Formats: sequence, structure tokens, C-alpha cells
Amino acid sequence: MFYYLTLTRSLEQRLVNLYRQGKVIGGLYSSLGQEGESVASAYALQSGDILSPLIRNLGSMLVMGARPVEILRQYMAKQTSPTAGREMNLHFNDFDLGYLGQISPLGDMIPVMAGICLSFKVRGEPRVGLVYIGDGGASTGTFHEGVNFAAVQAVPLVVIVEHNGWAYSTPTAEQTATLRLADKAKAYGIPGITVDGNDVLAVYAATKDAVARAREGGGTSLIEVVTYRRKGHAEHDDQRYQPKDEIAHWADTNDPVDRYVATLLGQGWATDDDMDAARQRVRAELDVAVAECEDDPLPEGAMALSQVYASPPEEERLWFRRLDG
Amino acid sequence: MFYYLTLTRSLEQRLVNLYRQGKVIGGLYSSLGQEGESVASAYALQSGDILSPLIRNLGSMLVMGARPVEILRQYMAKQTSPTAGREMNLHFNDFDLGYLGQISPLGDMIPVMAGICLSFKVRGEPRVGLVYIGDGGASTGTFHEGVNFAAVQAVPLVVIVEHNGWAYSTPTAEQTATLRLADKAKAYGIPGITVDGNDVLAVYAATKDAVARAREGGGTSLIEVVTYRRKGHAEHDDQRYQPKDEIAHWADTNDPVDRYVATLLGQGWATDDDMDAARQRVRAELDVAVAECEDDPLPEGAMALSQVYASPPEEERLWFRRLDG
Amino acid sequence: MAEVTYLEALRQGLFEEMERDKEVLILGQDVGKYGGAFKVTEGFQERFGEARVIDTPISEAAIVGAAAGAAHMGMRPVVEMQFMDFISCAYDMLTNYVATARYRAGLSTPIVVRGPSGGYVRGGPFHSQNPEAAFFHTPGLKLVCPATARDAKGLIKAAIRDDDPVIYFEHKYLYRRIKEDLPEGDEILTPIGQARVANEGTDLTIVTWSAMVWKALESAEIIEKEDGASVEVLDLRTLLPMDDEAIIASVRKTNKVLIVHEDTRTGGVAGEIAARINEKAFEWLDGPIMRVTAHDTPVPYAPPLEDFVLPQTEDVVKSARWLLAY
Amino acid sequence: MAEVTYLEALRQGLFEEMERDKEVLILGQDVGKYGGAFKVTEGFQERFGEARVIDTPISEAAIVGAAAGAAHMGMRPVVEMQFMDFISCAYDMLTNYVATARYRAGLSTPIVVRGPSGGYVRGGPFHSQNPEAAFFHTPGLKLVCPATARDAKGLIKAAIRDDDPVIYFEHKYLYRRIKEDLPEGDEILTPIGQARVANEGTDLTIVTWSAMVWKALESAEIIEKEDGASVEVLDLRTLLPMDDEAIIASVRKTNKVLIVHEDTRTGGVAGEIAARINEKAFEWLDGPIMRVTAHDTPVPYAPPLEDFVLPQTEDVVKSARWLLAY
Ligand SMILES: Cc1ncc(C[n+]2csc(CCOP(=O)(O)OP(=O)(O)O)c2C)c(N)n1
Ligand SMILES: Cc1ncc(C[n+]2csc(CCOP(=O)(O)OP(=O)(O)O)c2C)c(N)n1
Ligand SMILES: [Mg+2]
Ligand SMILES: [Mg+2]
Repeated sequence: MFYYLTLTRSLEQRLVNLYRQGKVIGGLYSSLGQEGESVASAYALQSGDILSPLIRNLGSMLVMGARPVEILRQYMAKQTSPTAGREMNLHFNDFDLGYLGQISPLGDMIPVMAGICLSFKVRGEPRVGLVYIGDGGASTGTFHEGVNFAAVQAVPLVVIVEHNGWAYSTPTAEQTATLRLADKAKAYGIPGITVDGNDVLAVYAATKDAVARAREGGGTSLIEVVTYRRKGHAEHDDQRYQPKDEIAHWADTNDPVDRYVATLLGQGWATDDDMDAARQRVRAELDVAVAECEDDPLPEGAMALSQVYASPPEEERLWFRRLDG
Repeated sequence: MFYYLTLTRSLEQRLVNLYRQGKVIGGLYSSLGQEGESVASAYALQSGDILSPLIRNLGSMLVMGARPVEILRQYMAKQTSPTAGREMNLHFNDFDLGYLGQISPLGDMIPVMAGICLSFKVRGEPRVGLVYIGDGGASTGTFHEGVNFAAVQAVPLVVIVEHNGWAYSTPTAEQTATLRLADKAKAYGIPGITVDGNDVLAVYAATKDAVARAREGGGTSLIEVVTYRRKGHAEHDDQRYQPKDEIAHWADTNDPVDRYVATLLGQGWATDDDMDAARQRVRAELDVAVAECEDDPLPEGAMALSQVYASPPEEERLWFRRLDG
Repeated sequence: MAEVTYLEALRQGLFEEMERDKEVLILGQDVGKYGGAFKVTEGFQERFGEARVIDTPISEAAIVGAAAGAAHMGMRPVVEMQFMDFISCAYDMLTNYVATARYRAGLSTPIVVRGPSGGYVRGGPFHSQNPEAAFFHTPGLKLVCPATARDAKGLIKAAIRDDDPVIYFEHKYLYRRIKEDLPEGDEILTPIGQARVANEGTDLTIVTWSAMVWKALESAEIIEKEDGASVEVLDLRTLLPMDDEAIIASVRKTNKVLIVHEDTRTGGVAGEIAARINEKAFEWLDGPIMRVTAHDTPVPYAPPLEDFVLPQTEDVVKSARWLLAY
Repeated sequence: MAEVTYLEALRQGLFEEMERDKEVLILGQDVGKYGGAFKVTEGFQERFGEARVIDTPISEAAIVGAAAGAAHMGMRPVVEMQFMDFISCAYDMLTNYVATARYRAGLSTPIVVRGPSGGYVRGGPFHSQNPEAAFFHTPGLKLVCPATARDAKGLIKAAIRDDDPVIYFEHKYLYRRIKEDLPEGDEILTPIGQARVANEGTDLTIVTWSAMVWKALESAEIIEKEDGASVEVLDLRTLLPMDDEAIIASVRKTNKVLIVHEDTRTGGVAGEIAARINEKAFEWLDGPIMRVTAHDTPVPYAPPLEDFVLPQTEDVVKSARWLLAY
């Protein structure tokens, strides 16, 4: 996990540099300070399982096998990106590796993941789905409909509610009057627990349990991971609404990577050298990845027309482009 | 309350007769066996308060002051009806009396009532809102968004969840995996209790408490009333999916009117004569009401065009109707 | 041959596809034990089991979303809206998630969303809608609107087999009013995207679909009899993709066009059709393209109001005569 | 006079209405302390308090529904969609509840739903939409689409005072790119339902609105300079109700029409406009009514793709020339 934590944080740092150079074309979203829960929860899945990440779940996608160069290409809208420049950032899928790209309207992925898990159940496949939702996204109607549907159909789905204190500038207390987001599970008659989201081992263990239960036919469950969004909503956000000392407090005393490093060292599971080696490996891989794609071309305009439909795959639609003269 | 219980049940019976005669034009929906919670909950409101009924809350509307003749006219699509034949059954409002007509898409009235209560709060008015939702309607996204919004804004709203066992042909267990619908309140951090919906005094007391709390600034709360839908979803529904003995059991042992009558007699609050007098009053009033409107005209076609907008109030819109020749 | 209603033809089509392909699932409110509010799936749950015929909560967005997810995994879910009016509750899911899935992320989403639409049944504002225009504007969706029993069957089968998401608008007024002899042995499949000439004619073209096909045919008959003019009736069958060629061919023949739809006028599908004819056959037009549609109001409940708001045969006849005389 | 941006003009209009009428409320995600994703309501919460400028949960349907409820009670809520793309999550509430309220139940619902729409900003499929066609088809709603700073101010003020529900589409590309001198003392009110001649001309009419007004003006200039032809540009400003008279008057003058909108083509608003012109001015047309619009795809992210999909000035010029030569 240390490798993936480092990879996530470093890749986001590279993206910030590219953003400052104007190479990242749209917005840039960071998971600084909450990478732990992404990485640890995804780590609890097996091959064949599918997760649906949000914008801050870069770590989850990397664990599933998404390659840094794909992420870089997506952010830079390269023709070589998984969506050939049509979609942004983490919005792409690979069902073989086990992830489904999100769309922006929050909450919508929960019903979709419920349906993916319904197919697992109907077919009797021992596969599990995992879906993330923020403290903000949990206010959407689709969250409610999706979790309720999953719960009543008892499909093998794990819902991770990321309680990171903020939804853009809105603190959780203005989003919902529940203090514990795990209590939302009670509305659906499913197990709901709260874990320390910056304790990667705790998140891993809790997800592992929920995934095992789902795989054994135990249906849907919900895990609230408590963490903190240390950067703004997106790179352009100056975060002035977030108390500075609150950010500093989390950074200084409750960073998921720092805490994991302390555990690794404390338990003697890894040495400083091991970790340096991992860091170097990450650095080298990212150097290669950036170099590999930085000069890739953007897609050509006319490529925008295909694949609106399976059939007809492409249609001549705009008369005015072909007018003579 | 006995008067309103009797009025509700008798009016529904009259409507069945009119339906069989083909005079009720659309569907007919009955609250047989669950009139108690409608009447009792509405009884807990004061003048100035506003409730939003569902199709089975005829009793609530009558308590608020809707006149039987208005209901009859609505069902029969008379020009003299409160909506001049544009809308059906209970879909009409009177803010002076204190009710807002529903629209069919379930759940939508909850955000709207949250907004009405928001206006009470913003203006500092000591008024309260009450909204009903079924075990089925609670699965909608708008239920979730609306209750959450009300809860986080702490508006003076009471949400009555009518757990009557069925949503059309769907039993509650296929609607949600929660056993107690009051648990849905936990998702919103608001008080939620369960009461025996066929015990009118219990419903009255619980609603009274919630209304008082709301009026004093205590915000939103939720009451699950447990009852049973003894007739089909609508008059045309043969209910074959409902176990016959289940219906009989509720009819024989747990009818809200019978139970209230037993209490009235048992406590000596009323005599058989008092109740007969009330029944006669209801009969006489309904005779008058039916006679008053049965021969009212239907609206004229061209009345369909006005009031789409406040301005322009009516527009010439269809050229083809005015073509010469 | 056996005489079947529109509803029965639809039921047969669904049933045959369930038999043919075990990946076909049915999801919706009361579709299982009850067989659906209009009994389209009556007996399906007994035959195919609870795993394939699923009674869902009242959660239109979740039902459509779940269907999409299952479709990504290779299944072919058919979603019933109890009334098409409630499809508006799944508007975001259909337009933002489902319709864009292939384009933005290469996802295959072969779902069908079907249900009763349309008025003339005293259903009032929320049980009479024709929400096709709301989705007509969304690239990535296909829209079909059968008018006949044969097409009710042929189009549901084609929709289920189609690799794109299809919204299938049934007309509840036609359910039990339209009957047709259909062959029992052979398979009926109506290709998506092909219009049908419901009546051949030379003096005027009426472009229409769904229940309005019958009003157009009635009008054509009246005009033929009373005015001696010959009216072509083109039943579009599919709105997305639209059979422009069939429309243009008919316009070139008759040189006059009347578009008839049940839905409200402003922003209705007729506008697009008028624009396309104008662009592709302007020089062939001997009169303005006319529209007969509902008034721009919700559908009111009282019979005289509903009858006034929705288009009637006499409206079609009147406009057709005006155009013929132009 | 002071030079203000489109965004600042909008902000002023909102601010003035908040000052004028204490029943005006603002509801939306991050509109309070943060002042909105685009800072349209910056400073409003300090000035008007938390009771009147309300940060809401991520619940578009509830926000619109709550606004409707408060409006029934006589308030005048203004709802911000963080991006207009998310208005699809409130589609049912707007079309079924809000739009029909007066018609079916005599309810007054004076709300405004406003927010940033439109592309050309590399926002990808979910931050670039122009969802006006989705609501154009709904009787009971009014739709306004300001193109200039003056109208951004004048239309938000008129929308707030209007007794009907209004959807107000801002164009995020114009927010900080358009500047205009506006008088400081006098009140600016733009009547809802009146188009504006943005450029007078005699040879061709371009009917358009919002950001496309600027591309149309640019095209008119190019054509004037390079071809010596004179192009009238009609800025509709309001789509519902639509100023048919202004459109017809211009068509009678120029006899040729090009409709330009940023949104996708099939089922877009241009179809309705084409149909109306055809119905009301068929004999005045000296060429087919043409449309320049986006391609029928979602709005892709990469700049060359987005530029290809969305209409560009050269597309307008090309079609205008084709029509002028017709
Ligand atoms: C339905 C919908 N409304 C609004 C938005 C705009 N939006 C994007 S992210 C965001 C905040 C999300 O907060 P949260 O769910 O807590 O996730 P976090 O950013 O904390 O990871 C908002 C309001 C959206 N994406 N979808
Ligand atoms: C959003 C939506 N979907 C579907 C329907 C169709 N419908 C009308 S009533 C009903 C069942 C309602 O059940 P419940 O909420 O339990 O109320 P009850 O009939 O038991 O009073 C359904 C599915 C609807 N009105 N709204
Ligand atoms: Mg958050
Ligand atoms: Mg129920």
C-alpha cells in the first residue's frame, strides 16, 4: 500500500506542476490528506470486482491497475487518452481491471453500481462492487434511491461514504443534520459503520469485512470513512472558508501516509530504505509516464463525431459544414 | 374526531357509488381502514398551519375544512370544482384553510412543503407544516432530498410516513429493507417515532408533540404511523396480491373507527346516541352535497386555455383552430 | 394468424425475447406478481422467475441507473415506467448517464425503457403525457412510438436487440382498442429507423406517429370521400433516428405537408421535422408546412377540456383542407 | 456610467432586487460564504444575512421544490444551479410541479432558477451544456438568455419581478469577457418577451441568442466587409415567450433566415423557430431557413473536439454566404 499511497500523492503533485504550466486543460482535483481511504478500500477488492471512483479517488484507480500515463493523458486531453480526449481526469473505465468511470452529477453512480452488482447476483457470480460518495453527494436523491435499491435487492455492494468535512465550501453540518454519516445506513436496513479514514489498516479491514460479507450473499453495506480534504475543492479554489489551523492540524497530526509510515516502521514491517526504494521507483515511473505522453497530440476535431450510437456508428449530421462556397 | 372519521368513510362510500354509476371520471382511491391517522394527525394542527395530503388523506383535508361538495366536484370533473375540472380528486389547495394539493409524482411535495416551512422560519411566523408520504413514496429521491433539506434547515415540518403495508401491489419488504420506517429519520438526524396508526388518540398525541416542537423552533421530525390499506390501490384493483385473511384480520380486529368508538364508549366520552346523531348529520350533509353538485355542468372546452401564465394570462396559440374553411 | 390487441402484441414481443435470450431482464414497479399496472407483463414472473422479473421500489432514477449498470455487464434490461409521465424522475439518469455512456466512455448500454404514454383517457396532467420531445433532443438515445399491433411487437423486439438505449413509448389509448391479425409462427421484427406509409396518397402528406396515425387515417378517409383528394399518411414509427428519406420522398411527391402530433406544440418534435423538410425540400413545397398538435397547456382532466386541448380528427381535416386549397 | 462585465451586471441586478424587496431569497450550493462557484453572489450573505442567502445541500430537486414552496407563500426565491448541467436533476420538479402549478391549481410560483450554461470553456460533457431545449417544451415556464451585460442586469431584475417561474441561462463564456458601460443611477429592466435588433440589415436575418449573438455580429461584420451584404442580427433574449413579431418583421424585410444556436441540432429550439417562420411567413421566404448549431453529440473535452462540435464564426459565415447566394 505504501507504494500506491506514494504514487497517488506524487502523481497529484506532478499534475499540479502540469496545471501550472497550462498543460492540464480543465480543473484539477486533489485528494491530499485523504489518499489513505481510497487506496486502502480498493486494496480490499479482488480481481473481478468493480469499483466506481469519484474525482478524488485517484488512489483507488491506481490500485485497480490504472496507469499513471492514462491519468496524465486524460487530464491533458490527449488523443491517446482512454477516452481519446472526450472526457476528463478520472472519467474512464476498464472493466477488466475493475473500474467504471463516473459522470459529474453526484449520486448517479450508485444506482449504476447497484445494477452492476445486480448482474453479479442474477448470474450467481462471486463478484463485488464498491462505490464512493462524498458527504455532499449523499444529499442527492440518486444516493437514496440507489442505496435503497441495492439494499432491498441485497446486491453485493459496498458504499464508502467519504466524510471529509467539506463539499466545495459547504461544511458537513450544512449538508446534513446527522452527525454520523454511518447512520444513513439505518434508513436502508443495512450495516453501517464508521472508521478512521486516515488509518489505512482500519479502512482496509473494514472494507475487507464488508466485501467478504457481500461476496457471501450478505448484501449491501455502508462504511463511513472520516478524513479531511486538505486542499481546496479544485486547484483554483483558495479555500478561504476552511480554517487554516484546521488544515494545519490535520496535516501535522493526522496525515494518512505519515501514520502508515509510522506503523510500518513501528511494527518493523518496512525500513526507511524500503520506503526510499518505493519512492524512487515512483519517481522513476512518473518521469517515464510524463515523458511518454507530454508531447502526445490532441485529437483531431472530426474525431468528435463517432460513436454517439452503436448503429449507425457515425452519421453525417451537419449540413452546414458541407455547404459549397 | 368521530364526526370526521364518519364523514371520511361515508364520503368515500358515496364516491364508490358514483364511480359505479360512471360519474367519477378518473380513478378512485380509498383510505378504508387508515382514515384514523389522516384525521388524527390533521387534528393536531392549528389555524395558519398547512398540510399537504396524498390521495388517501381525504380525512386530513376534511379536518382542515375542505367541503365534501368540493371533493365530489373534483372527482366528477365539474366546472364548479376548485380546479374547474382541470385536476382530479384531492389535487387542489386552500391556503386559508391550510392545505396544498399534491401532484402525482410521489415525493415531490416534501421539498415544496420544506419551502413553505422555510418561509415560516425566515419570516418568524409561528406556523407549522405537515406532509404525508407512503411506505412506497419514501423510496423516491425527492423524499430524501426534501427531508434532508428540511432537517438541515431545521424548518417547522412534520413528516408522516404512512406504513400501510403496500405500495400498489408491492409489499413494504420489497420497497425497503428497513423494518421500522421511523429509522429513516436517523439518516437526517431528526427525531423519528413509530405509532399505532389505527389508534387515533396515539396519532393525535404524537403529532401534537411534533407540531409543538416544530412551532417552538425544534425543527423537523418524522412519525411513522402503522396502518393497513384494506382496499386495493384504486377502485379497479382486485387486490389479489393481498392475503384475504390479512385484510379480514385488520378489518375485524383493528379498524381505527371501531377502536375509537370503543374508546369513546369505554371512557364514557360519548354515547351511542351521540354517535348516531353524528352519523345522521353526516348522512344529511352528504345527501345535500351530492344533490348540490351531481348535475353541475362540466367545463367548456375553451376554458382549457387560460392561466398557463400569469402574464400573458391567455394567448392565442393554435393557428390551426382558426383556419378559415 | 390470430387477432391480437396492441397490448397483447407487445406482451408477446417481450415474452418471446425473454424466452430467446436469458440476459433479458424486466424491472419496474408492480411488474412481477401484479403483472404491471396495465398487465403487460402478466404471468412473466411465474414463467421467468423473480430473478428476471423484478418488482422495484418507487425509484425511477435508480431503476434506470441499475438497468444501465446491468447492461454494461452484458444484460439487456427492460424497464417499465408505470406511466411514462414518471420518466421525468429519471431525466438526469437517462440524458446525462445513459445517453452519453458510449460516446464519453465507450460503454455499451442496451436498455429499453418502456411504458404507457398519451392521453384521451381522462388521466389528467400526470397520466396523459407524451414525453418524447424531452428526449428527442438527446443524442445517444433512440425513440420508438408504435402505432399498430404489429409494430408494438416488432419494435419491442428490435428495441431489446438494439445495442443502443431505446425509449419505447406505448400509447395507452391503443392498448385494447387496436386489433390486428398477426402470423403466429414467423418472427416479427420492425427495423428501428424506418417509417411506414400507412396510406398512399398524392395530394398531401401527413407525417405522424403513435395514436395520431389513426386520426390521420380517419382524416384521409374523410377527405378522400368528401373532397376527392388523396392523402398520404406516413407513420414515422421511430423518432430517433428519424427516417428523413421517407419524409422527403413523400414531400417530393405531394408537395404539401401536415405534421400531426399529440404532444404540445412549442418545442415539440414537429418543429424539427418542419425544419428538416424546409432544409432538404424547400423547393418542393407548394405551401407552408403545417402543424396540428395539442395546445400549449398541461393535459386537463375534465373530458371537454381534454378533448379541446388534444388534437382531434376534425382539426386534422380542417388543416388538411386548408393546405389542399392553398 | 461605469464599465461592468456581464457577471458584474448580473450581480448588480440581483443585489438591487435583494435591496428592493425583502422577499427575495437566494438558495444554492456554495452561494453564501463562498459567494457561488463563479462569485455571482459574492458578499451577499454578509449584506443580507444567512436567512436570505442560503447555502443548501447538493439536492437540486429539493432546492427548486423548496423555492416553489416559499414562492407560494409570497416570497421570491432565486435558485442558483452551480452549473446549468445539473438542472436536469430538478427536471421533474420544474416541469411537473413548478410549471403546472398555476394552471392546475391556481398557485403562484414566482421563482427564478439561474446559473452558468454553455461551452467554449473546456468544461467537458457536464459543465458545458445549454439545457434550454429541455424546458422550452414546457408550457408554464419562461426562459431568458441574456447576451449582453445590460440584459444580464435587466433580465435578472425582470425575472425576479415576474409572477411566473423563469429559468435564466447565463453564459459562462461571457461572464468576464463582455464589458459594457451601464448607467449607474437609473434602473435597468429588460422586458421579458422582447427581442432586440443587435445589428440592422437588409439582406439576411440571423436569429440567435446568448453567446451566439457575438458570433453572429462577428459574422455580420465579416460579410459586410468582404461581401458587401447587410446582415440583420436578432437577439431573441427570451425564448419563452418568444417574440414572433420581431422575427417575422425581420424575415419580411430580409426574406432569408439563418438560425444560430450553440446547443445540439435535433430537437433544438431552432426547429420551432423554423416551423413558426414557415407557418407565418412562408410566402416571404426567398430561400430555405438554415440552421447553424452544435453537432448532435455531447460536448467533448479536448479543445479541438469541442471547437469542432460547437458552432464557430466561420460556420455562420459559410451558411450566411450560401443563403445570400441562393
Ligand atoms: C448533482 C450535482 N450537483 C452539483 C454538483 C457540483 N459539485 C461538484 S463536486 C461538489 C461538492 C462535492 O462534495 P462531496 O460530495 O463532499 O465530495 P468531495 O468534494 O468532498 O470529495 C459539487 C457541489 C455536482 N457535481 N452534481
Ligand atoms: C414517482 C412516481 N412513480 C410512480 C408512481 C405511480 N404510483 C402511484 S401510487 C403508487 C404506490 C404508492 O404507494 P405508497 O407510497 O405506499 O402509498 P399508498 O398507496 O400505500 O397510500 C405508485 C407506484 C407515482 N405516483 N410517482
Ligand atoms: Mg466532501
Ligand atoms: Mg403504502
